[in-house]
Amino acid sequence: MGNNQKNVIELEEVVVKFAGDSGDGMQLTGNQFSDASASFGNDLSTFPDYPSEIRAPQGTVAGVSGFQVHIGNKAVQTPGDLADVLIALNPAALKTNMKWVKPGATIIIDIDNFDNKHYKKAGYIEDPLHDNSLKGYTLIKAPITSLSRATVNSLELDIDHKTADKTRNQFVMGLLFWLFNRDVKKGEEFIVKKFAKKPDLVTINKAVLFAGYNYAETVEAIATQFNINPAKNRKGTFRQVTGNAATAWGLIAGTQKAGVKLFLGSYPITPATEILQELSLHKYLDVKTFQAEDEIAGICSAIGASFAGSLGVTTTSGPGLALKTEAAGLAVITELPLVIVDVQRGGPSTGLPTKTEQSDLMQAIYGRHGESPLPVIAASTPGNCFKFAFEAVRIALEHMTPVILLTDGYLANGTELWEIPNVDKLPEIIPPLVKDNDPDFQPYRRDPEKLNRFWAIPGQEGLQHRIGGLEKSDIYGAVSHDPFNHEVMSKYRAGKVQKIENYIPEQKIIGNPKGGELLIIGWGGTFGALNVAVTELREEGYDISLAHFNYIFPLPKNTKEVFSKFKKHLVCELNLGQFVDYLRSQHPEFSYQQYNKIQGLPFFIKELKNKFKKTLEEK
Amino acid sequence: MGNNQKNVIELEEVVVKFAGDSGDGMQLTGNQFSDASASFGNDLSTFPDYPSEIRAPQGTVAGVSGFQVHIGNKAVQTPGDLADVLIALNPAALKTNMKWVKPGATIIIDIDNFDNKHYKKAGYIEDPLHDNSLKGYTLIKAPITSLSRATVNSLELDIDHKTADKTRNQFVMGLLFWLFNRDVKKGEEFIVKKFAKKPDLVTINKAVLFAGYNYAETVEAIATQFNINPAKNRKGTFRQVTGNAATAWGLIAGTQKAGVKLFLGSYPITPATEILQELSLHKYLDVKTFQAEDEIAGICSAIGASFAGSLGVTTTSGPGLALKTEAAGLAVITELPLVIVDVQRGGPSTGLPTKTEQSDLMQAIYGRHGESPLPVIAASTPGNCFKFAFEAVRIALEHMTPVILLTDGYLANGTELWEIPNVDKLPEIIPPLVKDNDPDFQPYRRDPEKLNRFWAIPGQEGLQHRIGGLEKSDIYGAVSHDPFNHEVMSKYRAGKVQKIENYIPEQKIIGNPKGGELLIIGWGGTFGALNVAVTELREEGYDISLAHFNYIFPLPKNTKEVFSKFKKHLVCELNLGQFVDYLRSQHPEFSYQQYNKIQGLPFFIKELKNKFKKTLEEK
Amino acid sequence: MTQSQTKLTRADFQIDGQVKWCAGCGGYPILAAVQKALPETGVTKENVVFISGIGCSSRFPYYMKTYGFHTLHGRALPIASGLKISRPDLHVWVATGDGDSMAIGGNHFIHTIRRNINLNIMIFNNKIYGLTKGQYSPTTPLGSITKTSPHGTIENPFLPGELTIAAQGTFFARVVDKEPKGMESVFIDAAKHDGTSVIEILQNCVIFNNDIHEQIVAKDVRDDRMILLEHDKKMIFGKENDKGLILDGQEIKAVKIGENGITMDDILVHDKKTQNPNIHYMLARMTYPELPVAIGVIRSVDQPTYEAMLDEQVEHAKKNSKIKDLKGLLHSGNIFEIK
Amino acid sequence: MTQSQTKLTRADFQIDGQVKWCAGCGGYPILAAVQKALPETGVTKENVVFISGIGCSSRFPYYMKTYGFHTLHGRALPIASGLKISRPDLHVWVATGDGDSMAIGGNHFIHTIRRNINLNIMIFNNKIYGLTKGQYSPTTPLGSITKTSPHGTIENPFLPGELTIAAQGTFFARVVDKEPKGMESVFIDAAKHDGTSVIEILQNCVIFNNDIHEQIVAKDVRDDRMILLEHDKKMIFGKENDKGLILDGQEIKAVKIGENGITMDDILVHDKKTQNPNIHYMLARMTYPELPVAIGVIRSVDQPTYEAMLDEQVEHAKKNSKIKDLKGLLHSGNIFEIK
Ligand SMILES: Cc1ncc(C[n+]2csc(CCOP(=O)(O)OP(=O)(O)O)c2C)c(N)n1
Ligand SMILES: Cc1ncc(C[n+]2csc(CCOP(=O)(O)OP(=O)(O)O)c2C)c(N)n1
Ligand code: SF4
Ligand code: SF4
Ligand SMILES: [Mg+2]
Ligand SMILES: [Mg+2]
Repeated sequence: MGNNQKNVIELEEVVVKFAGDSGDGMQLTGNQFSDASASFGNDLSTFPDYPSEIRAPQGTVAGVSGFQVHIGNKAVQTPGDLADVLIALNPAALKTNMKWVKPGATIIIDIDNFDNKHYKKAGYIEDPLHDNSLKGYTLIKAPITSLSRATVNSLELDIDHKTADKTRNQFVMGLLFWLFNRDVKKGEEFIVKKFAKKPDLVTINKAVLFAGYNYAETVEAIATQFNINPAKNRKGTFRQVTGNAATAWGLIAGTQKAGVKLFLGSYPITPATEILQELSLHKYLDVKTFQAEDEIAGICSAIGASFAGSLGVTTTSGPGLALKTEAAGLAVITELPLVIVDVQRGGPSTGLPTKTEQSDLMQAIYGRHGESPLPVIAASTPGNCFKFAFEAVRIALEHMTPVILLTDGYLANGTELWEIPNVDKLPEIIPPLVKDNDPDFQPYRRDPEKLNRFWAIPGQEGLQHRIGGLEKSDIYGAVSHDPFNHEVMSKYRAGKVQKIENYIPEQKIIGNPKGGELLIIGWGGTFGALNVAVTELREEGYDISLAHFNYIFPLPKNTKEVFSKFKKHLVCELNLGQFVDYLRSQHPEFSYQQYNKIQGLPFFIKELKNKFKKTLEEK
Repeated sequence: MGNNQKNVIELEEVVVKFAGDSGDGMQLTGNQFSDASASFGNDLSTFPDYPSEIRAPQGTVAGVSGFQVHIGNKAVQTPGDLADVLIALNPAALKTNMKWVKPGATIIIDIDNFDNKHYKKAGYIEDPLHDNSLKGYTLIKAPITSLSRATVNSLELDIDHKTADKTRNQFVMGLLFWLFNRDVKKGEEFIVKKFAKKPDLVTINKAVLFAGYNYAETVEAIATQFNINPAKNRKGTFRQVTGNAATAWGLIAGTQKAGVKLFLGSYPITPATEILQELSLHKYLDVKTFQAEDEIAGICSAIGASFAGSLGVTTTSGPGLALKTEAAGLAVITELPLVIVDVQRGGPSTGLPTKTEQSDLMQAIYGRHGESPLPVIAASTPGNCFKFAFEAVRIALEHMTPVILLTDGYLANGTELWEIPNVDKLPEIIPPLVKDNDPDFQPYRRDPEKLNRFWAIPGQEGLQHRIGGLEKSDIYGAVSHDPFNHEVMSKYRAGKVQKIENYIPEQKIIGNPKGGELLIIGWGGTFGALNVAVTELREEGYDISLAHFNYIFPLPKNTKEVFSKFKKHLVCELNLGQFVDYLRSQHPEFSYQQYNKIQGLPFFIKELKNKFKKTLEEK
Repeated sequence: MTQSQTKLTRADFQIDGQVKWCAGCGGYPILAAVQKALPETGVTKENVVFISGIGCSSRFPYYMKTYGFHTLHGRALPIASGLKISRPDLHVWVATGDGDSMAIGGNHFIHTIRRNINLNIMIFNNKIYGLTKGQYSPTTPLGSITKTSPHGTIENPFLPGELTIAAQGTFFARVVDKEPKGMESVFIDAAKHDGTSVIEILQNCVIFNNDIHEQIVAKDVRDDRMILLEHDKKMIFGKENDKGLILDGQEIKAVKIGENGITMDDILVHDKKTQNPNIHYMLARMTYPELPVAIGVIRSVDQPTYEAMLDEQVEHAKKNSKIKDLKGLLHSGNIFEIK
Repeated sequence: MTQSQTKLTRADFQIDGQVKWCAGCGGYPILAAVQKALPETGVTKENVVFISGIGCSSRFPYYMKTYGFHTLHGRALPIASGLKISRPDLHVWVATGDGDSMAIGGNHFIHTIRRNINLNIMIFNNKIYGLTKGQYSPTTPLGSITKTSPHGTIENPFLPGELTIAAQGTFFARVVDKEPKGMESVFIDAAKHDGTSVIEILQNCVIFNNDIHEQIVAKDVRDDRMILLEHDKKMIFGKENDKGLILDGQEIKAVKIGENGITMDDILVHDKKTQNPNIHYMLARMTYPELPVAIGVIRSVDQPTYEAMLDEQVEHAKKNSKIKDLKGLLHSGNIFEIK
């Protein structure tokens, strides 16, 4: 097998999109495909795309759920703009996704579902297979449902209809294994592992996998196979990871390195829930999770835990962050360590809850009453959510402050092939603890460098003290209404956060560190797309560089210096211009241009490149 | 009486500070004094100053409560920097207030309370009457308590001790009547009115009033009387009004002019509570107030009322605003009228709850998740809280949007002598209502000019529709996850708010409208102090003008033009620089200097003038 | 309240578009029952408003051809309260989930109830967070394994009826999504009740908590594990109608009629109208297997509503206030004419 | 838990600075009683933490020489919960007001209780918002004139005990600020109870709601209008100890012993330990003038705490997890070695 191919084309990369009903298990199929690709040595990036209804009526456009996988033999940094291969299990899936495929793409449909009834449900007026709309595409009409069923039935195992139909994924998988010229054994292994405890399921799924593979090999329709070689220059131990899992693990890593326990107080909300779910699995690592009655109780329980000497963490998305702002202010004035993770989604209000956006930035920086400064950082790839969750823990503990870590739906649910870090080599984190009975301890005495106060923990002898939301006197921490003390304390709080700039890396330039014509400025989850677009344009000879920010407030110390090396500055964000407004207020000396997209979707590389070229051309 | 004065000095203005225990009724005495002043035709401004404890232990510094009154024969715009006359009922009151009196001020103390016991309670180490610290002041040691008691006792009316002691205020009042060379009849009238139903109280208070008056006239200590003539150039019908009362009345006026009912959903919080209290008194004007279980229920009930065709209003202070931000976002996406009043106080967190500050600005502008634009306006004097509450109602209803109105503790509790507006001459407000069964009605069809949607109200026939927090399709208002629709709707929401700039007045310049050297920029409650400082400096010949903002977001259309007329721009605020950062992001072409104070106190005119002069001198 | 002239039908309340719950979701029969019950309550279409929070259940207003408002997670009740207080003429229904009403919305739940605002609150109790895909809710049974409790929950669940009654509720009923007739009749009773009506609907979530109520509502066991309460009738149950409830000291007990000397006379009569909540509290708390679960209207007592008392105060103020208008208000107190 | 070696005294818990409540505030005797009770609970100073929300009552932690945290209005309980769950070794007390715990904090109140987290919650029930100067609270009697209800309140007040029990509370007691001995002994009982202890303190606010409890607690009437419940003892009251409580059908009734054939044998015995909440619910709800108000420990039953169950799960996971450390976690699942 795998050797008798007719016509194999070598590809650097390919984007495959799986689409079907919400209940069809598209995410699972996509994951299986990407895991298989990883095991063949490809680099990859994935992104799911699902509606806000759980399972809107079958066959309707509202119910279509998708999963996009981008694999390649060079570094893959985004799930890809448009698909080379689309698997559409029904007409609604086809209809929804035709605008997201490349011209000439290969489209595999389950022909069993392409009948009048399904067309109508999907809202088609004409039969898309006969109205010329698919002209120019390579269409593969596979009888996926019927062949899967027939295969299962032939085994005479007394399998019910529903279970039989679930094997369709394996048919698709078999087909793809052939299409990508891969050893189908890997597919077999996956099945054996997944259904380890259910031998019947192993049997039927294996059979259907082979049925798919053989169908592809046999049928005339598929003339070409693709071959994507293993990624070069990437050595090490890798795994797929979503941003949410990486965030959870980064939090664990940070607290372990600090020698404090991790306490998560949270309330479920899309797309942040998986962090809570993930952490609830790791009690054996001394992680405690508390599913609170609401977001306010979530953050408050975390503050209580921090007061008691754990690191309190709370995870949420925009609407939840809104609810947490009052309590965040309490953490600011009491100067307790706390990590707030905001996985941004489409707003305002409930907005587009399953879509991605970067529109909580202003709320993160400014969304508290009074003068309430706190540091804000942002992760930029699914994998580096680990690194920045770790950073959030470090900053919170070493500087005694609440920290907001921004990720987004795109990072949270997307995956990349991530090199597993060496836990032993992660830096130590040193919280400013106090010794029992320290005669010099005062609740608001400060470290002269960082300006943080020290952390005396209930249970410690001789350090009893009281903190709270009323303004406190410098050093001694008594309730104080003194006007000048308030000014002193307000400035300490601001200064403490500003001084974090001395403890974070300088801003890097991707491209020409000496400067040049155009600097692209981005932050957070758009890194993959911006980086690819800039890199490709540089390869094409354009004078363009990228400064992509992970440290938002305070900004890296050299930000002004970096900006001043370039003539033009284009700030790209998935919102209506929040970072650019913030930059204007912080570094008003540059005249920023802006490029914004607010469609609940990530940037596409193509649209970025177009915009960048235009910006370069403009006088 | 009142004619046999020894030595009368004519004054343009005078600042009197009343200080005593929280339970001593200083606010009442102050109010009585200022009402009397008003009835003599003086202009005035007042400001209370009280601790966050209700009645901290008697005689302690923590328990001192104060009330400052500034009266004059020219326009009085602030309660005054420092006092000309201090009435200190005990040593703690003296101790707390000595830093707020002018050199050479007249200090009236209740000598009965100046003994060792009281000194100790107040934390004095040495007797302040004998340690030379009062040198240079005119000290009047009046036996206020003992003479008041004696006066009451002499009436043989069987009055208890507590009640007798309460008459001390009238003793002080009598003393002041004499000191300010006023007809004591006015004081009598006040007493008769106030205790109308309690003849005994009339008798004793009157007696003590005269006792105070006569004491002043008789005793050698007081050598000089002051005379402040009625204010010139002010004709009309006036009353004292606090910012909170003016806000409440402005809300009533606005809804009446719009023909909609007023619904207030609120939760008590200092210093906003009085708006709820005031509105709860006016049910006869069809005002409904709902004291909710928390701030969130407060704003949500208001949103429900707005959906149902009333104008929903919610009132709060910083911590409450933080809690309301999620719901404010719902009002943004559903495009319902709503007024949110934020009476700012010292932050962060519980902060300095009874003190004033301007530090909720960023939260008001940016403190919501997603792209959630809403207009923000600010009142600038106690009296014009009426005007801007009215404006908030107008903008909310005519533009179908939530509006944040910012006031602050200084405006809320301070008073000015306010010219009562002619209700009939207030402008009409015209909400975009829909006719029953209008066949063209669609929930998200928009007015082409203002971009607002229309307001169809439950109960109206043939207009049934559903709104909600999920993104909706343009015009039709169906739930929509369409990427391009989201962009369109996001831009409509932003555009609608931006377009309000066409429906607000242009920014005015106080001083030289042609421009000049230095433009002072302020916003909200600092108007009085900035205006006086700028006006005085202009009179002294300095090239300085003031642009004081009431419309914050959007800014008046001519803002840039106004700024560009001046060489230097100094932004003055009671925070660490929020408006200035906002201006930098909106009009980055100017290089703003900033002057900030964050002490829970208003600006003093003296410190402003110093700063302004320095700024003018700098190169 | 405006009453409809021509009799409405179910179709008057059905939307043209799609209902987007999962196939088999308990939401569908509930929706149908509401659409059938509404015409029986004598309302006009334009005077009915549906308010909801966030959750699968809270999509409800989108599926009703009336005025509707899909609000914020947990906040349906204060929004509905503001609406009803400002417009007592409207008929206001609230659709909410167990999470929406009792997790994030728990405070509004008890406060709305104690105010006795005339709202009809339908709690879709599927004992799980549906929309966020399967985390435990405040009604999830102790020990349940869910996405956020991989080792089992460690929280005692709320009983909605218990909370309702302790928050001084005037109306509480429990119904089952599988029983259209039962739902319709209770919805009509709730609509007629002048005060806060809380209806707990045992709803199935096929995707994340399938068959959670089956232990009680399954066809073959339901007669023995549920008891249908009817006002003024004996509280009897069982396939053979041979079991009943008696009061034994401080406790309700289920007994077999004819056994141990128990006769029909010993069986309690259901009185939903008694002001004293003690027995309603006990009935609402009955859980299987100790006792059958009570279905139907458990409590329905008359008490003045918040909005009626407020309107009375408004009318009273209008009649008695010395100040009559805004001008009068602005000129009240100390006024200074300066000439 | 760490136990103190040398016996502590009241002075160990007194601060050096000023207590800043109004003269005559009910807060003072409560503070004294807590400071006297603590040494009896065998704690060490450094293991005691006081948490509060915002309100006059919530200034409490500033007045105790222990660890303390004055938090946000309404949020004392979730903060205390996080603290206790993460550190079960600490002794955590919560000081809260009727507004703090039952207005803005109502949801946290019922959720904390159902989780049975071992906190000792003192509710200073002065039936008013003190700190904001006199607005009605959720416990203010219907019809009361306050700063925000100039025409009288139109809301049914909560009874803290009723809510506690309906939220599946394991401990509820009621005490009076005027009775130091009663407070001390109940505080000690609460400290010993392993689970959420709710103590309602009838507290006087001299400034904004003076004498609100006098109708019940005034010296001359108290014996007839309050009943002190003691475990395993007959529920009798009255100046002459001649009245008692009986159960009459679904209702508790107050009777005179010796009249109408009632003898001591008919009088109920108080059993605070019975799991069945029915009788505790009724006792907690007793209000004057129908019945005497119950004082003392009404309910105190054993049930596992949230933090104990969680710690068990943690221990179990540590023993049984195949993955043992972070490295193992990162390498679990599908790993690809690329060479
Ligand atoms: C402020 C906020 N927090 C959290 C969420 C996420 N969320 C949406 S629905 C829901 C729970 C739904 O459970 P339930 O109310 O029982 O409704 P069901 O879906 O089961 O009908 C949650 C946690 C949200 N939308 N908003
Ligand atoms: C978020 C927020 N809302 C409102 C307030 C204002 N506030 C402070 S204490 C209080 C009520 C106090 O009443 P209660 O809890 O009964 O305490 P008491 O003062 O009577 O002891 C209110 C409304 C606040 N501080 N924070
Ligand atoms: S997830 Fe459950 S509750 Fe939600 S629509 Fe599907 S079946 Fe219904
Ligand atoms: S206002 Fe009332 S509760 Fe507050 S300290 Fe004074 S007496 Fe105590
Ligand atoms: Mg649910
Ligand atoms: Mg209170």
